[in-house]
Amino acid sequence: MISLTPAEIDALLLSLRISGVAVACALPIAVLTATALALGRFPGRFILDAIVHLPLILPPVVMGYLLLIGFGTRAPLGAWLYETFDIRFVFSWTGAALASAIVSFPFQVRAIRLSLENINHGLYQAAESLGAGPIDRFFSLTLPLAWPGIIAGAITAFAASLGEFGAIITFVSNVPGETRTLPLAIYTAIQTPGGELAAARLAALSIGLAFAGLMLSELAMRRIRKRAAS
Amino acid sequence: MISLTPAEIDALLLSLRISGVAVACALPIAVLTATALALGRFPGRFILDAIVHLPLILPPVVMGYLLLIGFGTRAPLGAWLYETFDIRFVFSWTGAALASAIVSFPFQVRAIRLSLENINHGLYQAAESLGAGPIDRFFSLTLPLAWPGIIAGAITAFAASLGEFGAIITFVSNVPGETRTLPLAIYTAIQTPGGELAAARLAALSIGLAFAGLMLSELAMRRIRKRAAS
Amino acid sequence: PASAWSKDITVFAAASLTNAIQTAANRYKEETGAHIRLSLASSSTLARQIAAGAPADIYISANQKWMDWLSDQDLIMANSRHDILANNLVLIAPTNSTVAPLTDITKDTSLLGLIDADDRIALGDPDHVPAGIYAKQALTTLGQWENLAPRLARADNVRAALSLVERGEAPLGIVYRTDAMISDGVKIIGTFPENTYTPITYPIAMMKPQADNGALKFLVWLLGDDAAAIFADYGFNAVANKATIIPDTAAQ
Amino acid sequence: MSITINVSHNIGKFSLDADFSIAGPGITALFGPSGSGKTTIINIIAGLTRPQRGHVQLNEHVLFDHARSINVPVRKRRVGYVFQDARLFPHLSVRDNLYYGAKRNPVKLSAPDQQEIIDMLGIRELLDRLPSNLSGGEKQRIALGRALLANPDVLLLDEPLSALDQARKEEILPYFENLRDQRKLPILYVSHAIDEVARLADQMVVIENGQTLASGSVFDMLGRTDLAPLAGQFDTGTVLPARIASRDPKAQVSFLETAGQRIVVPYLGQPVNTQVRIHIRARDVLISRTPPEGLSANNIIPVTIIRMTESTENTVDVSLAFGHDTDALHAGTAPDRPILHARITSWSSGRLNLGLHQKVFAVIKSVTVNGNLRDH
Amino acid sequence: MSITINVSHNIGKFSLDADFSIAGPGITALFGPSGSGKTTIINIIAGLTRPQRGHVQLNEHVLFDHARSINVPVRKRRVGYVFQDARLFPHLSVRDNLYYGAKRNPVKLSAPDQQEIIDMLGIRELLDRLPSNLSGGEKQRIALGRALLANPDVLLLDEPLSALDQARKEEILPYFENLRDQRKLPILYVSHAIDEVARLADQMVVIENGQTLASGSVFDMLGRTDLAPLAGQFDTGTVLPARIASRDPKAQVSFLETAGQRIVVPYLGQPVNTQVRIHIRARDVLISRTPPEGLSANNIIPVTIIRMTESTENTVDVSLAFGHDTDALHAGTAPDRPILHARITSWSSGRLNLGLHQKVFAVIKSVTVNGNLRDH
Ligand SMILES: Nc1ncnc2c1ncn2[C@@H]1O[C@H](COP(=O)(O)OP(=O)(O)OP(=O)(O)O)[C@@H](O)[C@H]1O
Ligand SMILES: Nc1ncnc2c1ncn2[C@@H]1O[C@H](COP(=O)(O)OP(=O)(O)OP(=O)(O)O)[C@@H](O)[C@H]1O
Ligand SMILES: [Mg+2]
Ligand SMILES: [Mg+2]
Repeated sequence: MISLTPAEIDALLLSLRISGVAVACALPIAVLTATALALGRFPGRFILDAIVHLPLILPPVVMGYLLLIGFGTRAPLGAWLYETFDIRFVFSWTGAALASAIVSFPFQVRAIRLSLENINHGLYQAAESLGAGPIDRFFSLTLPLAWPGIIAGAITAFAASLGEFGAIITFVSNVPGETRTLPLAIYTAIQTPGGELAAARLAALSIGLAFAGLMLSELAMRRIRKRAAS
Repeated sequence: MISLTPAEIDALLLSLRISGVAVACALPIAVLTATALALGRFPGRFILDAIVHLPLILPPVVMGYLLLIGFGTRAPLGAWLYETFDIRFVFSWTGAALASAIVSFPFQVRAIRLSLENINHGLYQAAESLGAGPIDRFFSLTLPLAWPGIIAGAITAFAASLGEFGAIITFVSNVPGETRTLPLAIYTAIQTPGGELAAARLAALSIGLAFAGLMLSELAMRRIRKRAAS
Repeated sequence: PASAWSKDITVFAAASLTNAIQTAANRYKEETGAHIRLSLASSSTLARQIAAGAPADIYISANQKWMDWLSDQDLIMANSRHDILANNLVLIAPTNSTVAPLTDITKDTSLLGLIDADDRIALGDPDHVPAGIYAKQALTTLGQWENLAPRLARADNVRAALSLVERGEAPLGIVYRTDAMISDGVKIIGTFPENTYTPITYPIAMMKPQADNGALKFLVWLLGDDAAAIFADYGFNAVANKATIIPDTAAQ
Repeated sequence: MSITINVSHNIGKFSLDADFSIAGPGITALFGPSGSGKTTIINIIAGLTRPQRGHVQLNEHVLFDHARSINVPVRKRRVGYVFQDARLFPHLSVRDNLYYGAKRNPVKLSAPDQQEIIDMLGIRELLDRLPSNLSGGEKQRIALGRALLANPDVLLLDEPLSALDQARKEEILPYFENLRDQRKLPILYVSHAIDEVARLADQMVVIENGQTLASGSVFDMLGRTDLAPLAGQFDTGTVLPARIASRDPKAQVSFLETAGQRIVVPYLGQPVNTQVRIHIRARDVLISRTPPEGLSANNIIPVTIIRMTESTENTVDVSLAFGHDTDALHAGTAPDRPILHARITSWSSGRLNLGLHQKVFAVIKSVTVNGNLRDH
Repeated sequence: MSITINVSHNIGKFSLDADFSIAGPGITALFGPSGSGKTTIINIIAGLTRPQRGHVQLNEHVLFDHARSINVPVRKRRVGYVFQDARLFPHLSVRDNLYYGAKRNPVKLSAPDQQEIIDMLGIRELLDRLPSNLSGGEKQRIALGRALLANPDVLLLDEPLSALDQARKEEILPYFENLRDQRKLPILYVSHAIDEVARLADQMVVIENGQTLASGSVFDMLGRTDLAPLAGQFDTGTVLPARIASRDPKAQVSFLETAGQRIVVPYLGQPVNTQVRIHIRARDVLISRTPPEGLSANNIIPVTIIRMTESTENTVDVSLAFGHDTDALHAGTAPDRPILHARITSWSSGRLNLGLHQKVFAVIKSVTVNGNLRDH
């Protein structure tokens, strides 16, 4: 294999870090949101559903712009975060993770929700009759039974994060070593006449990374399904 | 409501057409692919799985570039299609639909696959013992039982198509009335200093469209789930 | 679809020309009735599309490199390439900025000194966005590149850089003068000396194979004074020595 | 136990109007044809179905009262519910399924008690399996074990033994009796097997088409020939309380006493004076004009024919009151006199020339003795 | 029907070695404790489980042969399989579930036949429901209807009546007999209810722990007291072929003849000389030293005690050969002589002083007659 340039390694590691953090942080929220959507009956349910889908519908560039408006250091929320916790999203990799998380959020929610809706209601009744309260049931039944969906959602989200471009470049710019992920690096290469080869190398790297991730997840999934086959 | 300009109406209708065609054409293929991945046991299964995920992982710009290379009129395949069938993808709305379909394909496959994997295998056995062959089972059991996933997949894909930007602008350019969908129109507006208002109007249009679609799908889903509640 | 395209004159123009080229096209339609089809995207995207067979009649690039790239592939009508516009590079700040306007930007002007420790200067990505490439030249000439490189916010395009400054995320930005002039959210606090970077010129050319004479007529019109006036409205400079050689085909 | 249930509930076209009240401890059988509403009633008691009107009370606890807006949450009702479909948790091993409820109940069974349940159900070897790898009957046993191990305050059993073989049932039924007698656990039991019901139940509720058809002591209910069509044609009979009068370990018999009559049964382990229950089926009773000699039947009881009903299929249902003192019977001074039921063919009745008020002998082929009776 | 099955198959720690062959038409009962491998065998015959070794043959069709790599696909086997769990299609109405197989079979039942099935199962009112809105027994009936309406070539029934009440069973059982007799449909029947088995089955296969313990005619099997622990303690007995000798419609009796012995039973509709089957349970047989007089039992048969076995629980199993001609019995010249079984208490045996070779009388309390017998 051709050895990687430091810039390529930078982009690779950065992509992994950003996607990993994005998925890890978004997952619990996605699980909760999906649970609310799948099992809950509350007034704002439809609005919540719509909001979750927003990042899908709006072009990533618009999402990036909206993030800038919401989380920029001059925006009230962003300013507050910056002053109080010294958290700054703009121009930093955490911002890229935030953008990735938001853009890939709908995939996670969809997949998890689909799994949740497939759980046989009778099992909840059984658990309830055995003394399990709502939170107990959530951890002892809902979560483990929704594993296939949670994993599927996490994979899709991870893959989508790896490929996320528009929202990142708009929100946090294209700073080498800080926010220049693989897609941004590929984009940069493609924008340059004669940059095709560099772009192809980076694309191959992306693909390899994704294959490895898929392979891992496939194995995990298979083990889970073997357990739960019914 | 503020009345829409002709250009906005153009972009809206175009977006609807492109997303609709993209989802409608990709759906059958997605169902087949998901079936193969969920139920089949064949050697190339993992490779197929990986290929399906590619459009997610690669930045849309790269996808668009690859499409350009593959389907451009100077490319062998594109030239052949053009000369033989007078089909031209590049720079036409059909190309935009192709790009949307490919980019949103993974979402459809994931959702459908998740539903398929939840179907109780015992039902297939029952159907088989009652004389149903594989194709018969596919239409009488698999498809109807996977409806929730198929609808979820179609919605997600439709939403993602509505928001697709990078692949479309790279593959088919940004031609008003032909390939300038809502996201491209938003992009064009944003390129103009002071175009924020126009961009916001267009974004609001996108959101309204998506809400309407979500609402419809939610209703459809609810009816299906009521039937299949078990 | 192919037939629908052939009726019109198709112009692929760099996204930074969006407003100006649209106004020009409208005016031309009023005058001649000819319909202009515009496609606006980044110069690189457009160039690659043309190379892939896009049915463009005219291409206006924001820099020379991509025009050269097409020219190398023999996709440009001989003699049809001209510089149509020129632009300048300026230093901007948000309208409410307290940074005092600079009369001159020289080697002694410390741009770094104008921003806080963790602030960045927004510009187009010097790796590929033309405005960024020019900015890099200017900063290098001024001996400030080394210091500033790690402190840049590299935007996807000039407009994105502009909006970073408009929103105050970046206290300073380097953009084209045209962009700075049209935006209400920023003010120009300095202009980079013209000798610090290659003159910014937008080349225009006819693409091969040429569909009909209409496109050529439009190209000639764009090079004319009427068009120049429109471009001037949007802050573009006229090119000093605009070539006047009209390709042979135009005469026919 | 006392259960009072008075509820109305409509699902689709089906409307349930359950109204019965059971006093006294023990096992209550819910009996009725398929689709009559048994599972719905159990669900209402468990709290899984919230009835549209009425109230439900278990002992002193009001579980549900529509008027007073009381609805105790399911998990606070501490019911051990064995569902008609097993409802095992597919992702948990058999062991984790079994202990799911036990873990959540602060009042746990002792370890030996837990092991006893596992052994009784014969599921020790299945502990590490997943539910998907079990046979139908195995699933049912795990479901039963899961409910028992949770140490509930009331057991709701919806056909808990339907998929099990007779041998296994013989091991489980005494356990239910034991729970009732030792742990005083109230049990509601849905079953289609009148054998099981007769053996286990103290009280019986008969449901048909969502309506309570009859409810009361199993002693009365099993003698009611009008319920026979529901129970299956050969299975009415008499259930009588009896007392162990004496025992002969060498001859391997026990002598019981009921209503002044001696009954011989195979040897019972319990001490003298223990109260037991005997079940004499109509099909196990023969009628003889004279006291027969040299017959293997151990119990021959002088009785008087007090009712003869032609039933379908050329058979006659004969009701036989204990004793030959017809005067007392006629005077109505012996209202509590036990009554046996016999079902014989019309031909046989004609051949023996049987008639009302005749003094005959009931020949009892076999008597089933069902464990201890508690005080009542 | 002839079924030959000789297969080995391992799932997890369970290993099945089924090896039996059933000749002659009719109903075959698969009998065995929970987890013994009954469902696995049915699955192998249906083709849903592919055994690791061996072969399966149904009539002249080889369904599976490991050595010859034959494996007829499930849907070509045309089995009507009633699964232990109903497996209704959740997205289809009851009607669509019922007709799922019928639609796919070119050889359809006539419309009246279809309607008869629906009425017999009492599911007409459920046709527009979805399976999720059915009670447990209703689901089971739909599953049964679905298999029957498909007009299969063989019926595989895995506890098809376990969730149904006695009355409903009484309506369905004659239908199975009818299928066997009129349509000559081979039926494999898993059940834990020995009553059902004795009534329906012609052949019986007993499985335990994956091994074929015994197989053969139900006439022989039900008399085998060694299998009693499996069947439940009170349910062994004798099944005998008999002929209707004469009928008395006025007295509402029929007289049967079996092995030269007259048996009185309630009136039967069938004409004289029809072959029927009678089932005499051990628990329904009394032994008398002298021919009793004035007893309501209609059948008193002279028999000779040929075996006495102490069984558990203070009871004695007594085998009784028809007739008092002990010499013929001893000389072995009467090998086909029918044998009755009686189960009496040890105390009673001692009281009557019963012993081997004694000539006594069997008092038969009741005889169950089971429909037509086909030629065999
Ligand atoms: N997937 C599996 N993995 C391991 N063991 C299994 C699996 N499936 C079934 N078994 C075991 O195989 C044996 C036979 O199962 P089978 O379902 O044939 O029993 P059965 O006779 O039908 O019992 P029941 O009357 O309870 O339905 C059981 O002991 C069961 O535990
Ligand atoms: N969701 C529903 N919609 C309409 N009818 C229903 C629904 N659920 C149950 N029923 C009807 O309610 C009646 C009572 O059902 P239930 O389950 O209580 O019967 P069951 O007595 O337990 O019968 P089984 O012995 O067959 O289990 C049945 O007639 C059934 O068809
Ligand atoms: Mg029920
Ligand atoms: Mg089974």
